[in-house]
Amino acid sequence: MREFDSDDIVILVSRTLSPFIMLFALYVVFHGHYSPGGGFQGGTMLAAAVILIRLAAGSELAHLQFPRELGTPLGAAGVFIYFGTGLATMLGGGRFLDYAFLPLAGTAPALRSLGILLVEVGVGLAVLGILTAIFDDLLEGSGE
Amino acid sequence: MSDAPALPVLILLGTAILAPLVSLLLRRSARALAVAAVAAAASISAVNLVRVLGRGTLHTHMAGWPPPIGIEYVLDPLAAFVAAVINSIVLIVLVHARLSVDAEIPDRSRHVSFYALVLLMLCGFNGIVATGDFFNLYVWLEISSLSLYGLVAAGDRRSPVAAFRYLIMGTIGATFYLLGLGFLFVMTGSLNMADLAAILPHVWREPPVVVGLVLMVAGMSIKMALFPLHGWLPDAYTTAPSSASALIAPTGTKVGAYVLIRLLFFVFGAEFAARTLPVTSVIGWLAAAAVIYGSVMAMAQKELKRMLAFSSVAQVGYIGIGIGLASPLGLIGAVLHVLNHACMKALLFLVAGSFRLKLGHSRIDRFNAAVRRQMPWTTAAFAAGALSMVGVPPLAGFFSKWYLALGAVRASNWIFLAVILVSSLLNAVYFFRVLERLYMGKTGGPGKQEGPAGEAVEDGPRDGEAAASMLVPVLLLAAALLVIGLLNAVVVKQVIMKMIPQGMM
Amino acid sequence: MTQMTHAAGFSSLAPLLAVLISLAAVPLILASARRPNLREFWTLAASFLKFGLVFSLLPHVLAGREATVVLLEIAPGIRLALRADPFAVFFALVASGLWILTSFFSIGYVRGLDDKRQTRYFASFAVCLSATMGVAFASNLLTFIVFYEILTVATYPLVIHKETPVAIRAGRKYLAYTLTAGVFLVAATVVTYQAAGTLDFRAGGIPGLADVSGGTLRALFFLFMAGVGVKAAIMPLHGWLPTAMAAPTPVSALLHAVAVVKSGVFGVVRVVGFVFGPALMKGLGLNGVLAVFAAVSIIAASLIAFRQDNLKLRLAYSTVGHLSYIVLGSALLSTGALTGSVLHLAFHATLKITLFFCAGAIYVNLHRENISDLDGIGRVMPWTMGAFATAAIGLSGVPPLNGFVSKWWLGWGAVEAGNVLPLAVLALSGLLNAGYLLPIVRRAFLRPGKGLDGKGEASPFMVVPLILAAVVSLLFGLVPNLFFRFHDLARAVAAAILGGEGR
Amino acid sequence: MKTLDFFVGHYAYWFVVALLVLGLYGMMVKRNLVKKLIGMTIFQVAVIIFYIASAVKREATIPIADKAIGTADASLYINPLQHTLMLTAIVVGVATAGVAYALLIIIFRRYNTLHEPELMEAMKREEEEDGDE
Repeated sequence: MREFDSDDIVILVSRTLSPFIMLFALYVVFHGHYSPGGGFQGGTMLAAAVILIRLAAGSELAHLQFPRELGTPLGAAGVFIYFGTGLATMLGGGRFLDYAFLPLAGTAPALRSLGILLVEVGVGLAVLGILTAIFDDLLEGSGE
Repeated sequence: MSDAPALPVLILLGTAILAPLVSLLLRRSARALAVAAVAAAASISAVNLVRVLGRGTLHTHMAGWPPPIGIEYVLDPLAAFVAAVINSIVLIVLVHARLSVDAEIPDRSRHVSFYALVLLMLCGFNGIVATGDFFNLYVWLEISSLSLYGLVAAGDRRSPVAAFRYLIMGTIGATFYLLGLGFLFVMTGSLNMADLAAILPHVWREPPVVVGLVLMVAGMSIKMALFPLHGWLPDAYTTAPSSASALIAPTGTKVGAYVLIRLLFFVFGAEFAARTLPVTSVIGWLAAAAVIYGSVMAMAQKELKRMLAFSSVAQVGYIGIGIGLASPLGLIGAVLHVLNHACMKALLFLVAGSFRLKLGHSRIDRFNAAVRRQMPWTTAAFAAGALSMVGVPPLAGFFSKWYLALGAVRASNWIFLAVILVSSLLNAVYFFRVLERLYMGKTGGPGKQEGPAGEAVEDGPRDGEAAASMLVPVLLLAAALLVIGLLNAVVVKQVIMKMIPQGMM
Repeated sequence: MTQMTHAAGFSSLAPLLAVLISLAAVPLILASARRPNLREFWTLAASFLKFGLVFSLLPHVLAGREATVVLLEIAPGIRLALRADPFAVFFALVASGLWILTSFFSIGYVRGLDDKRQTRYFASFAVCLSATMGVAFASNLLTFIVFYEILTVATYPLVIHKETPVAIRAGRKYLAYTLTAGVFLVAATVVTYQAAGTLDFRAGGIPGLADVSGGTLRALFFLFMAGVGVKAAIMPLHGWLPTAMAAPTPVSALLHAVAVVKSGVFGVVRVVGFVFGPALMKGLGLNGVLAVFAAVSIIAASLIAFRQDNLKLRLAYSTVGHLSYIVLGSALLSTGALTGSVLHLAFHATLKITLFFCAGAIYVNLHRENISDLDGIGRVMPWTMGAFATAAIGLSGVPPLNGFVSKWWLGWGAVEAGNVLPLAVLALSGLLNAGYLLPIVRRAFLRPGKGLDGKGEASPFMVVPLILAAVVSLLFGLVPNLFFRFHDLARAVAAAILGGEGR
Repeated sequence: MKTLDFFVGHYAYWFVVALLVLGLYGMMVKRNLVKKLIGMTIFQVAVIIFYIASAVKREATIPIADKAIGTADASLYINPLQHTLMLTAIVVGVATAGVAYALLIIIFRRYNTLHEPELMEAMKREEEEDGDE
């Protein structure tokens, strides 16, 4: 990479900010199904938090927080949570993503709420993973 | 299975996601997974086709939401047919792909993503074909396009540039489509195809509807590489890995054609698309130009894959002419040509791939009789494909031209007739040029030199006939050409006749 | 693969088998590439079987029963169907019969030159014969096209057989002409189907065409002629034929004197008699146009033939002329003329194949192609040149050879049609024929030869067939109805065309 | 006056049109691939704005069930469908941009330029090398 002059203040600020951003991001994710927000937005915020550290502290440090190898698999895993939910409903005898048929205990409305929550979480993870991966890939090898 | 129409999509999507995860644990599993998934998808869509023909259109409502609120997946004969064709062709090509991919993508770690992309692309195609919702179609369109860009970029040194051009053009197309869809949505408040078909007759003289239709048609014309919007195609097909071009060429443009047919004849209706607002005739004339232009350009090419790419432009033109006729015969010709051209182009590109692997190049001026002596069966299959392209009965290629010609005469459009017939002569010129070299080229040096830059053709056997895994698919397709040709009446009567929409008669 | 309809008992399968038999021989021939004798055995077996099958159809057609095979439906409403009407059987008999002779001759020829690519040669030959049978038996235009195109493609390897630059150029020219013709034929067929709603050949013309506007019909007719006229080498569409003489002589002999070109004229007669029909032809005055083209071709070709020093080229141009005899006969549309043209289809074949065989024998034996080098060869190759002389006389239309019979009928037909001009054309071309063929004989026998010491006849494989061909020509000249009742068949065809079915 | 209303009243759409033209201009005319890409993004954004603009209603609030308003009268909420659609469209756009940038990076590594004429030049040179190799 371009040699990186890490500024203590910047690192300090971003280190303090990052967890709160993540917290708010999680809030957004988990509120997706009955108020503004959801997986995409929350995931983007999570990614923002991660990328903030990368910008502030440079890759070497940042990868201690979130190793770059994690990006793509996390994304795949996220999408798979989403997909798996849909599959589960099919196994439960319903249509794809027909949450009411989740093979779990509970009334249909509860199951719907749970199902969409699962999906939001999946989407959130996917967005986090993929955005970070894109950031890393674009950064990788620039310069050297 | 209530989800039957969506099932291939789901299977392919799931496998595409799983492939990277699984291959973290066991290496080399990607290809097996891909083949298995595509095989499953192909067999399901075959079953679906039979069911649709037997019991009529299949519907499934995503997540149990009924349309027009929910997204509906619909398999009518047209969709089922196209899906079956695409899936089975891709299956055949994937069988052939192994050696060729190993050779042309030396970096093994990239194979996983290659096969994942193939799955995503096919998933997107299936989605486009199966969905009953125009916005959903847009999403699938972009999914497939993105994976196409990736596949193209996996090719030789120049491929990323071609891929980037393709990306720019493709995005313009998709965005036009989206914009046009926006106009329709504003006017009708619905995105569901059946719903739109019901609402449009009341509003279809409104300017926004017309604008919307034109924009959507323009966008899809870019996707199906209709002359003069074909600019991205030749470079993309030429520089992509052989197996990628063998995957894209038979399927990609066809899907664009499918969307056009769906939009023009099933949603707007032939009456509107042909008489009220003569979109189809514009398409027809452009297509006629495409046929001539593509064939002429193909003559000028020195590189086999590039020649085939330009001939694809021409062949898309045939489908366009069929659409342009906006008559049952035209539709029959177009849809039958979707099948025929898929088989022919897959065959020819696969042969080009085998040549690249075996000889290290696919440059026409370097072919000679040594090639034929080295791999007689592959060459014979190529000859069969070439003859079919020229339109020698009883091979398949003749009959799509036959129906198109009938349609042109019935519409007493003599220029289309002339174009269709003359083009088969042009095909003859550039294909016999290759055949002549393959069968009588003076064997100067040995038939194999080292390949163009960016290709590692060293690994893999270099002499003798192509390996079974490459030979069998090729011969299979060659045989298919003859069978389809002889049994085309069955296809036409049992399948295509059933998909002619009301109001076209 | 197909569902047969057993309309007329076993015999209904005979046409199909006749088509398939030589096709079935192809893999065997390819398989036994290493063992020439076995390979040639397959060829001969196929040729004899084919001939037998066709011959078995003869009694049926003479009794007025037409064997038919309906294969699969190739396109909605159009079936891939074979029908053995008199004309078809007639043509099939000629082609398959002469294939036997040619096979023997070919063996002598290719071995005499110990050719490298004999396997491909025999294989393509077999395919060509299948296609020819298909053309003969085709019961509708689409079937006709299918086999016509197959014939086109299958002949290509034979034309470029020598793989010399000349041969390759000849191949290109051949493809350019014939593929274009195929395209025109397809166009014509499409239009016909739209206009008439059917493509089945019907003696006396397809009824549906009657109520189509004259302009369209004229255009349609010229499309058809452009389609079949190329193989029939009607001037100015004859250009490929002389060039195609680059092929080995047996190929020229069978394909460019019998199978290919004859399937062209066969197509002309089919179109004239079985698609348009006499009424339309006369009504639109198309037969006049056709007749003029034919007459011009006859004279012009004969004149050009004079200037050729290469023996095969001279024969080629003479072929162009004689093909136009047949076209002329079909254009005159009178009983006699049609009989004559159909007969000429067979008789010109026997005569011309004799001449080509002779040319081949001379080439293999003495490696001479130019007429100017043929001085005195009559002394070393008496049998060959004797046969040559016989055939030459026959082509000039001198009794008692069969050439006279067909020409007689043509002339008689011209008179019937109340038109004397064709008569003059025939007489003149007869003289011209004599003029460009007999000098060769004179050279061969009367001029002293050079460098012929120690040379003898060619191998019996070649001499016997050519003598046979000559003898057959003579016999047919004496008894036109011999063996095959050619004469009756021809009458039947003429009657069918002019008087609708039967009679 | 009326025409003025027409122009002012549809300001959002004129804005969209302007963006569309701008984006197309960027893609077609600019020689630098990155600029083409920027043009492409503008083009997509224009369409997104077009959808959103078509969702607006006078005196309507964001489409979240509000006790105070109740759900009886749909005209009190703006149409949420376009927003959800465009959410997807945005994601598609991001993905496309991601792929495009990845491609650009590869291109830059191979040819050390993103300026189209130079790129063509370099590729033509390669072509010739292949030709006489």
